[in-house]
Amino acid sequence: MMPELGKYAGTVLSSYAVSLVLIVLLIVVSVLRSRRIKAELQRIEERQKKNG
Amino acid sequence: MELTASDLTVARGGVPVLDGVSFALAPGRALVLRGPNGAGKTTLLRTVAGLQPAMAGEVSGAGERIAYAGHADGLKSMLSVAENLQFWARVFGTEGIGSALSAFNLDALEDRLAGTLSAGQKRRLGLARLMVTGRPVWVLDEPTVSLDTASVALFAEAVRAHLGQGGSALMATHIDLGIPEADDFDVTPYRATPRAALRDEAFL
Amino acid sequence: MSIWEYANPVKFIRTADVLLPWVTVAAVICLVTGLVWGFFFTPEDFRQGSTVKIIYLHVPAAMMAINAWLMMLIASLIWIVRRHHVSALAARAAAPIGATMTVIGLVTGAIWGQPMWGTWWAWDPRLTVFLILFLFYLGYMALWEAIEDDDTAADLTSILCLVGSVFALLSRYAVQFWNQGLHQGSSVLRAGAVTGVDTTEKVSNVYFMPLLVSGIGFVLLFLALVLLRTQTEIRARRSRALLARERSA
Amino acid sequence: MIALLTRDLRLAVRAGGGFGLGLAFFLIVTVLVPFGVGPQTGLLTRIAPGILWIGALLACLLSLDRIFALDWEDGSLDLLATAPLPMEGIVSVKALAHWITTGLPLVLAAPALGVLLNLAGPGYLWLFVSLALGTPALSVIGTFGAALTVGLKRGGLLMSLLVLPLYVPTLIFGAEVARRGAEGLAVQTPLLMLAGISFGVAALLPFASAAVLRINLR
Repeated sequence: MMPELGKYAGTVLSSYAVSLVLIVLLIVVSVLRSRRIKAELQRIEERQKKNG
Repeated sequence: MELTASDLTVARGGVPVLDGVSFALAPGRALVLRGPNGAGKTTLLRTVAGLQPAMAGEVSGAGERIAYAGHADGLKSMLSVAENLQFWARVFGTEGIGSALSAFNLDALEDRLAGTLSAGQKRRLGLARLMVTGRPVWVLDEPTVSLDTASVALFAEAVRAHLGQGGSALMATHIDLGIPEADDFDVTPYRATPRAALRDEAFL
Repeated sequence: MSIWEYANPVKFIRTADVLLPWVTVAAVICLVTGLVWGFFFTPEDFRQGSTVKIIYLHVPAAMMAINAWLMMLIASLIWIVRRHHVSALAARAAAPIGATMTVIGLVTGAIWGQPMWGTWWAWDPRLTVFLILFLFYLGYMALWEAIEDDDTAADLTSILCLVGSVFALLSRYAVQFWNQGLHQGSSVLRAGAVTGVDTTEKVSNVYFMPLLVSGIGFVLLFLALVLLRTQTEIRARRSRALLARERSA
Repeated sequence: MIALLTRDLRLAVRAGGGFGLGLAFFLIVTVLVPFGVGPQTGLLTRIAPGILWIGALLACLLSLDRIFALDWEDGSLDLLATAPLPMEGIVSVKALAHWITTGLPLVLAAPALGVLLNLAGPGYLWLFVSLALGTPALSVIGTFGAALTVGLKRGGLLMSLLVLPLYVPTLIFGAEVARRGAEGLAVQTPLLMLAGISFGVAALLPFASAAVLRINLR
């Protein structure tokens, strides 16, 4: 399955690894922050609704 | 030309503090804003002086006719008393600082560095600055803070002289200024109903 | 029905909620297709060997690094002219994405440069410009973080973005003047140049299609992230607004 | 306007640090470089124009936060805003005062420091010219950065982060003039570009600085 990368295997693989790690990191951070802020907003909204 | 505020709404940090304020200040008159701390007197004065935009309403007869003095005196401690005054006189394109010095009893201190003055002396120098601006409308925020009785009397005298020349003064304070002929204007009834800042409205 | 309706935060959040799954799915499909196609099913270049496979990351990332800044510039202009809050928040949301894309472009470029030029880093004009662009992103984000008042922060960062754009462009010409560089010619629509094949040859070669798909994938990924992050910024802003109202009441 | 300029200059003289500090910093950077790279005169001759430009740039950066911070703290900035001066004029005068107190001494001192770094013969003239033409741009750009961060508590570091990328084109063309001059090459192109940047930012950037300052004052 793995294509023959020849003497540049390390170069190509590390490029892909670094890029994918960075992209995944960005996505994870964005999603986690989105969830946190969403929950926080919901809490505030519900509390304010309860208190009138 | 009189200074008028019509239906003015002023905001601090985007949150309205005073709503629908209207007043007129004719030449030769003084108006004293009164109200508890945090009522919005400073915000109103800064708005009238054009340092911040009004949320609603209009101010007319202000702009280039106003000399503003806030909490800070804007003095340079490394310049002498005379140099501080001369600087502002030149900025405002007027001449002669003698009368301003004597009005606030600063003649003897003329060559002292402003940094070496006491708090009350600094305040007097800050007020003397008003006289060299040559502007007809004085907008003063707590002008008599840290002044002793004698200095308050000097200040009252200076304001009276200014009014006598057809000037006017808008002041905020909660202590007696010794200017009985000034009109009082209580800002408490204009307190804005608690509501969100205008710029937050889109998010509510 | 005007486009400015989407400048309403609530409307934006609702629309983004509808769009987000579709954009995400499309982004994943394009990215996976483009990268798998490129990584597994393209031949080696006769001169660069297998390193040519880096192109499917390097070029789209570099492209998005610039496009993200352009999007921020447009959003800043909209904020200054029309004062739509969503626009300012979208610019704020895009900055970290652009910065990440810049880093990817730089890192893949450096890794690629090692076997090709024999050095990790060369002060090549193209690389240098991206380094400077990264500094601009850092400054822009730091300014957003430093200012507490939301509208003041939006105003100041917008002006910084405008001024920064002019200076980034100036830097580009300055850097080109300063060093002619090792970097090959721009490659997006002339993929032939990358492979060393005569550039006049037709663009339809084996490297171009996967590159195109991967590029579309990066655009969609950027879009999805901007939608998500802008939603987050709007919600955070709404939380602050609600708390402020609570305090003042 | 002239009153504001003379006041700022007088304050710089009285408070000390205005003229002296930047200059001393410039001197120290220049002296430290040979310790860092070794005393070979050939090497020093080659890098002298660049080092002197970097030193001047950093010395300039050092004093930027004083442009508005002091006036902001003591309330003068509010009072100036209500004075009959356009904000654009105020920021231009502030930039000019900064250049006279910081940039000009650096321009004058640079040839002397060039001796320490064994600058090549024809380099002195072009170093002087490039700094004389380039440092005003550094002051104007720095004023923009100072205006952006004026109200912030820890604005100094942030301001460096904002200003340094903006300095890149000026530095490149300025150092290029000095380098080419020292090597006896043609300097016309970078010199024209440097002049273009200086006049361009002096004409346009004060509008941005003034807008930023108004936003920060409200």
